[in-house]
Amino acid sequence: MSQTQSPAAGDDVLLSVRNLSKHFPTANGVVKAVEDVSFDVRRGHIVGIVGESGSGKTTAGRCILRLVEPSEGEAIFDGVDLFKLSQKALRAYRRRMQIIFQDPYSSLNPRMRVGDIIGEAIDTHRLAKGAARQARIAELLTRVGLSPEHARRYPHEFSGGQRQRIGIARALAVEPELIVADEPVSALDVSVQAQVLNLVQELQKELGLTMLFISHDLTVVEYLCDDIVVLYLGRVMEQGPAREVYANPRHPYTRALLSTAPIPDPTVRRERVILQGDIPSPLDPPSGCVFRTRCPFAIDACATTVPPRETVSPGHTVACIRQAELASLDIRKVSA
Amino acid sequence: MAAVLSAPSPSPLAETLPEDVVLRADDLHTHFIVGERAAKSVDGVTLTVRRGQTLAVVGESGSGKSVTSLSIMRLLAYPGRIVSGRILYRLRDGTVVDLASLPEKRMRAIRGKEIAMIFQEPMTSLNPLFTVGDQIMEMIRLHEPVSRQEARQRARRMLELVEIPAAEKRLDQYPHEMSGGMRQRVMIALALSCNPALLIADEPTTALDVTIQAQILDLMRRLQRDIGMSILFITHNLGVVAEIAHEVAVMYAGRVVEQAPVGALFARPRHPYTKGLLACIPNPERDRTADGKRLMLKPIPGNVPSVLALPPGCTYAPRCPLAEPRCEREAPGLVPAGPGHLSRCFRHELL
Amino acid sequence: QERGGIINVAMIGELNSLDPTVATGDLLGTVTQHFFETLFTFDKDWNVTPLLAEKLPEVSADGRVYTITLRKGVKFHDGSEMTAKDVVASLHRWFELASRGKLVQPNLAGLEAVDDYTVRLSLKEPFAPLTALLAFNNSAAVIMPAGKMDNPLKEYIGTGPYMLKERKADQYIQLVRFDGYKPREGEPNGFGGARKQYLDEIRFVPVPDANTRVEGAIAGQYDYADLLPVEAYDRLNGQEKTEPILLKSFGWPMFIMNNKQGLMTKLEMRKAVQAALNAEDMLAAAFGKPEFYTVDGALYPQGYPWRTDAGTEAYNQGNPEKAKELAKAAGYDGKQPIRILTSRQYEFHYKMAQVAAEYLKAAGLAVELQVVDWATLVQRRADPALWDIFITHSPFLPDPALIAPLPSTYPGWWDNPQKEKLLVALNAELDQKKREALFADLQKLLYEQAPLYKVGDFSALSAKSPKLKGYDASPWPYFWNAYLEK
Amino acid sequence: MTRYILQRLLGMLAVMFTVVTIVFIIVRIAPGDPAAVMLGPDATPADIAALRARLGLDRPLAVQYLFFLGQLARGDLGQSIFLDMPVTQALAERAEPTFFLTLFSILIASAIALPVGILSAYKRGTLFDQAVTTFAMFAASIPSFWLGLVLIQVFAVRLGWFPVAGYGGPDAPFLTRLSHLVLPAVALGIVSSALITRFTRASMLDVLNDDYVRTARSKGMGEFRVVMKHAFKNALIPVLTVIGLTAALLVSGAVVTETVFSLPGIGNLVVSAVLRRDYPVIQGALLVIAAIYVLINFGIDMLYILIDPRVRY
Amino acid sequence: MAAVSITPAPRITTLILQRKTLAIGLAVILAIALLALFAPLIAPYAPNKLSIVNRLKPPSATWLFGTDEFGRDIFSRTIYAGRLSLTVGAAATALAGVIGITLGIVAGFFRRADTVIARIVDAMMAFPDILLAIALVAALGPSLATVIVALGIVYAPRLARIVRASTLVIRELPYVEAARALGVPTWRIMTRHVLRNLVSPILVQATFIFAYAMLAEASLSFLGVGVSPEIPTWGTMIAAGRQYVGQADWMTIFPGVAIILSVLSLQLVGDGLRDLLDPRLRKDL
Ligand SMILES: Nc1ncnc2c1ncn2[C@@H]1O[C@H](COP(=O)(O)OP(=O)(O)OP(=O)(O)O)[C@@H](O)[C@H]1O
Ligand SMILES: Nc1ncnc2c1ncn2[C@@H]1O[C@H](COP(=O)(O)OP(=O)(O)OP(=O)(O)O)[C@@H](O)[C@H]1O
Ligand SMILES: [Mg+2]
Ligand SMILES: [Mg+2]
Ligand code: NI
Repeated sequence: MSQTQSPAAGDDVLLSVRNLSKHFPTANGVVKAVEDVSFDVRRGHIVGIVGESGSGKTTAGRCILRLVEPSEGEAIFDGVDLFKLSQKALRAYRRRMQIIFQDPYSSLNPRMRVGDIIGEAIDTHRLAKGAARQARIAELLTRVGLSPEHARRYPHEFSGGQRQRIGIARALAVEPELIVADEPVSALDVSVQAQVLNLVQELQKELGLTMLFISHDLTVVEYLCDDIVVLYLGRVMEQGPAREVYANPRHPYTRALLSTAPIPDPTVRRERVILQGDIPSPLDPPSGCVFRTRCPFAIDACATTVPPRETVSPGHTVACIRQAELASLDIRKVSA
Repeated sequence: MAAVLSAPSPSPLAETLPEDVVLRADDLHTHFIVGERAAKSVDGVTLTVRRGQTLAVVGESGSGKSVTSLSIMRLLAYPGRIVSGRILYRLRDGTVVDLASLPEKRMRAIRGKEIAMIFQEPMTSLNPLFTVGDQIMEMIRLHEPVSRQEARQRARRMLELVEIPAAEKRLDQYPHEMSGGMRQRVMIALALSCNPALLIADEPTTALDVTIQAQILDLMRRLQRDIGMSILFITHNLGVVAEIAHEVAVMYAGRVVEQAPVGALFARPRHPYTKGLLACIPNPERDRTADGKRLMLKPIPGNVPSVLALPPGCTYAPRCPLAEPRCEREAPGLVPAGPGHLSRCFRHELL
Repeated sequence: QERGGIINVAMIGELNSLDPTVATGDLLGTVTQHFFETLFTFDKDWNVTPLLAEKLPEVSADGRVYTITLRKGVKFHDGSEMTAKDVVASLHRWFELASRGKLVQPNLAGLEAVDDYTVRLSLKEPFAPLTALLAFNNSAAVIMPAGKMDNPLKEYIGTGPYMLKERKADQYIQLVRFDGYKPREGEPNGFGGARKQYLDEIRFVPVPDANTRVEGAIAGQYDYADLLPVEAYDRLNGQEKTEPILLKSFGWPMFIMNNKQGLMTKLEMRKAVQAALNAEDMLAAAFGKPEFYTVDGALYPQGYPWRTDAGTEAYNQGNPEKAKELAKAAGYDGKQPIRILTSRQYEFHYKMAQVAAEYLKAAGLAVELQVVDWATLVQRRADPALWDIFITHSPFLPDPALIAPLPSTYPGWWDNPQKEKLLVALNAELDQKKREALFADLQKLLYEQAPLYKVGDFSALSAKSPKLKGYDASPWPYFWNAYLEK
Repeated sequence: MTRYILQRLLGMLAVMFTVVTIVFIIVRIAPGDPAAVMLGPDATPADIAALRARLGLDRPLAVQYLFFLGQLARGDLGQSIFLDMPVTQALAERAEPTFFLTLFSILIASAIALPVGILSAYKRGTLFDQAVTTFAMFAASIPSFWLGLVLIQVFAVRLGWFPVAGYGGPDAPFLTRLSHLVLPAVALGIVSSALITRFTRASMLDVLNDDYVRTARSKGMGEFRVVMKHAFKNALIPVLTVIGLTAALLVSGAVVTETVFSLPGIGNLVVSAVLRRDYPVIQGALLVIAAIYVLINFGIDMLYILIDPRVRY
Repeated sequence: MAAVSITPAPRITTLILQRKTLAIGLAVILAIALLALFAPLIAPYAPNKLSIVNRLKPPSATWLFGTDEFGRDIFSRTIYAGRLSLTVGAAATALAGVIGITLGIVAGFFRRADTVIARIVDAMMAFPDILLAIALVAALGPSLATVIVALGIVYAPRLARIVRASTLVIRELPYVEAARALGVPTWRIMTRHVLRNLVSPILVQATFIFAYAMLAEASLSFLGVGVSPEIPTWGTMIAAGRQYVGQADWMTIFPGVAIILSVLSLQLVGDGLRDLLDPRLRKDL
């Protein structure tokens, strides 16, 4: 497994999302939750998706797993377009992709024993029976830091962090290649969050997992992810190798995000880009560049053209028509 | 009501509170008692808020931050009761009262006027059936004998103060017509409308997005500078603490385990829990090697104890790397551990 | 006028029609007799007496031609005068539409107005009960203006002492005094004689629930409450606002057997039922105390000229052993249930049914009670496939020819040549003594054939306000002559 | 707002349409030939056939259904078999007692339920609260006819304070007529207060825990004002729905009560129509009562516009 | 968050006994059910045994609750009537359950079916329960079976509505999504994940429907449009006793008390269950 930051062409791409769009028709109009999103996930890497609430992170993740039907685009998983599969054909692929959720409370069926929750995954894909099944459950529980006896308990007997481990064990039960983790640590306290982050890393390393890690916590993403995709109002603002993007953010939105994320160090004083106003409604997104209404650098042209993706360095693309002009303006840590 | 406040009160408490201290909770115990069981949500909180300063209270979920603030406001929900301890508060006229034992009627005059509060959930903290103007005006007219007209003027000025554009128009809007950030601004305007001396903010930005959080934090900092009130700021985000606090109190399992000026706390935490917390937070510079390899985080082992069954002795002992047998028997007191630095640890010198 | 007032009369239910010619029913007769009148009526001894007619008809010696003289100056509620033209038209209508009229129609030879005040009616064969039929108050030969006889009736214009003012279904029927009424000379005598108009208004209020009628009477809400459960007698006694009226020998309940289809077509089965039943227990269960009923098998009680004991030894046997044998003789299998159709509109029917069921069971007969509402019962009894026994009751009628279940057309369909002969003779015979003898034979035959079972005589309980004076108890209560004491 | 109104209106029409269809089906599943039932046992087959033709019963079910819809569209509910009048007229004649009975019952029920419910929510867990909860459950357990019988015995027969039954005579003044409604309204009011009390309590409990109530308290507001102005107004929204539902249901609680008290109302009409096999009346009454229910619900939806600004746009 | 509370759940009996009202309700309704079940053993007389000489006897040692107009023992009849009332209530509830749960789940899962089912449910709810029951009984012809069917139909929409609403909520929960992500087939999701989590609200609602069905049955019988009046049910008994109010009050009082007791205890049970199983459900009522 490579930790190189440049997406060398030879790198093995497990999942390639192309022009994904998801529109929800609602009583008040069409919500364009995800619009023309493309990115690649290389085998064994962790791709972080960040963005504010409502930016379409969850929707994008659910579309990829076909938990909601995408409106447009394709998702090539190991050479096959998932979006074109029939429900039946999809069943086989369900084994290869799993999801972990944010809320450790509602993601486990309160009326099922922990063993059954994990067992259901095994049963559905007929992976093991009888004693082998029990053994597998015990193994999985141990794997996520619980003990085999816990199989007989109900979810409410566990703490949030422990439940999150159960959710992970369930996902691991089918030995997936790709895991979509939808804010798996956001609901946890910092001390527990660190435990779970460590677990995720271990698993990723030991099992060679590929992950799509959804989060709004920029520090966590910076720490954990190899690549990063920044979403705003359903659109990709900037994407690229995490180190590169953090070190050298090119989109005004990414810059604002990075500059406003609180850092637990009172000695750091930063020049902050404080965005004005609120996120526009996804029912009625601004024309042109969706970020222009809050962008301190917006010009008239931003209202008319949807900015194209521009590659600024290998694998690092930005959707901003002024990215070149703004490149020289370093607005991250002014004083350290 | 003003009469109640200005009544010359015999003030044997006055001396107990240094001039520059607005509020001091003294070994406060607030329990939720249901039948035989008592949830000791706040079990010996001692903290001090200085005039014109921001005291940030941090702690993980369930550590008793909200219960502490509600105890100060005396807004505890039904089975909750202040079991013991004092909450000394210096009124604007200089008299010191013990909020823990003040008659309800006097307490009412203090709420909103002397101490105001904003809450975590901007979406639900405003009454959906009244316009924001009405809700602010209600507050003003509750404490001051002004006409509707005047109250409306004041309400408008308050909205302007919190940087809400088109304030006049906003007065007649309902909460549901506003975004979360906007509503939190309204909450702040509401809380500040009677010029309180102390503002208690219970996780005011937790529910907000980072970009909006930045706006609100910015606003609160500016308001404090301009108006000069004291703030008790509750949060679980150490990053936010670093940005806004003058002083920090760290809570764990119903107790304040450390209180110190913000710089001192981050630079040299004097309690193993605080140290553990800081180590938990991913820090790319610290946790990645130069070639980009990730290092493992150093989480605090175990879980927060249940408030229904707190361990005897130091509540942190079961998770503490420094714990010695004594820690499991004896509860340490909050002792000085440096200039203006208090720590509830027998072994703080080791840190 | 110092005798007046407005009274509320609680009736047992609502009427679906106010046309007494077309429909039958005691309730209908009770209400409509206040505004529709017949040529003849009954006096207090149940003799036919003239009402709109001047006097009883002159009957030709061969009993075929009736000459009826009308009273002069009788006014309809619309102000017009009643003449022979109206009478002829009304009688034609009766012959065509009324079930009782239809009985006579085949026998009708002619009907014409002789002059303005005389009507002549001729028959093919003599028919003794004719005047009694003409005197009856439901399925009644009431006289209406010739021009106002639509079917169904649009206006209710009669000659009675009261006229219909307003009707609100399920609420009330409001009658007010008819000022143009001309009573007969003399004193009141039963339904006959002078009819005095003391009351200003009579309101018939439908109160289907018997208990509510009792409570309403006790609370003083009703000045008269009709047909109360006799059980309420003790409660009504000694009340301040109401008092009980007991009408002795009001009528007789009967079990009609299905002579046309099913189990009961076998004589032995009918006799088995007859043997099994214990009339006394049924009466006791239905009417409580002995003062409210008489254990009597005769079709007419004491005091009627038709009274006879012929055949009554078969009554009230309560003999399960005998019944068992008879059933066996009939080839009864012990399984097929006897379907008893009854309703709760009249509580006592239902109670008797329950007692009867127990006795029949004791005799080894299977029983199935079908308790339905009265409307359904009337509907179902018309279909011989649906039942074996149904329960009904009748008042004691002035002429045996009026007894409903005797004609073979009545549900039950008692079709017996001997009976037909007796019935024809009874109708044709004009001599009272001979008619009585014929009727005795008929009663005997009835017990032999057991086409129906008479349970006994029962008294009716009603209640009236102590302030209501001048009221004479009657099976069809009438309120002319009555008044409220001021 | 217009959009909200339009939505509700459409919803109402859709429900109404389904109601009509259900009524059509119910009446059609009745065994036997309606024409034969209408004409009674004496009718000749020819008469029956003629009536069947006139009522359209000889046509296919779908055609009958359209015919039925057409009739309804003209406001024609058919002709009562027993009462010899159009069903609309029969219903109109009974509307008054039912209307006032429902109105008074709901007033009585609300007058009991609202204060009691609010107070018991406010004092939750206390003896008072337990007493209220128990009482409410008890009241909901009493059959209304039984309560009616008891009330008649005590207040009409023994004490003579109110009339036993009926709705007054032809010229009874309005007040006299209303006096006939006191006991039935009390009977219904008590029984239905149970549901409203419990609902008010539950709804208040919910609301009292809401954040904005805490906000109101943090302003230094007195408890009474907090409860009545901030909490109750919010709790009122679900409570109103229940009051509306109860009002609509009372039209039928009236079925039993009107029978016990011999009130000539719509409920009474239905029972007698069932006993008389008067299908057109049953059908008409069902339709009208369901329509009232739907209308009341619609009315409440409209009331929300006044109370709740969230539905206003 | 109650942290590491890895304590075994308390036993269900302890939980029940902790709730006084639930325990009382359960005890009373069980007592009534047992009386009804063993009626032939307990009742001192046959319920339909006439004894004309003993008409309308007041309660005494011989006739605990007195006798009726046929001299039948009211106590025995009340017990036997309980059999019937409970049977009607239980059968109607079961029927309503089968119809309501099926409709509710299907509506919750299939959008297309939902538009139809929701419409029908709304329309059915527009008819007040007694009225709809009366109409259905009138249409189907009065008998015990039709009363059960009618009440089952009347109460089915109530359950359907609750089941549908809960299904709509549950099907969006992450654990259902997790099951879908695993490829668990829809019917398995319906039963295993949705239905199992609906057990408490359904149980609670069923208890109330049981109670209301018993009340409705009594009303129908009282009005004379329900079961045949010679079958002793509490409703028919009160209807029969109505004539004797003021004279033989025991004829109405005892069956009346029987109804109140059973309906009350069922409601106590329902309320207690709601508390026990899911405090959040309190909102519903
Ligand atoms: N089922 C749905 N129907 C209609 N709109 C939806 C639906 N699901 C999501 N949306 C809308 O799509 C947009 C994107 O939602 P999504 O949940 O993907 O955001 P997110 O980035 O995951 O936000 P968060 O950080 O709050 O989880 C939002 O505006 C949301 O309201
Ligand atoms: N009404 C109540 N009844 C019983 N226990 C309560 C109640 N309110 C709070 N508690 C308990 O008191 C403890 C402290 O709660 P509190 O809300 O103060 O925590 P917090 O520090 O504010 O947490 P968070 O960060 O989640 O807001 C918790 O364990 C909680 O379960
Ligand atoms: Mg999300
Ligand atoms: Mg909190
Ligand atoms: Ni003041």
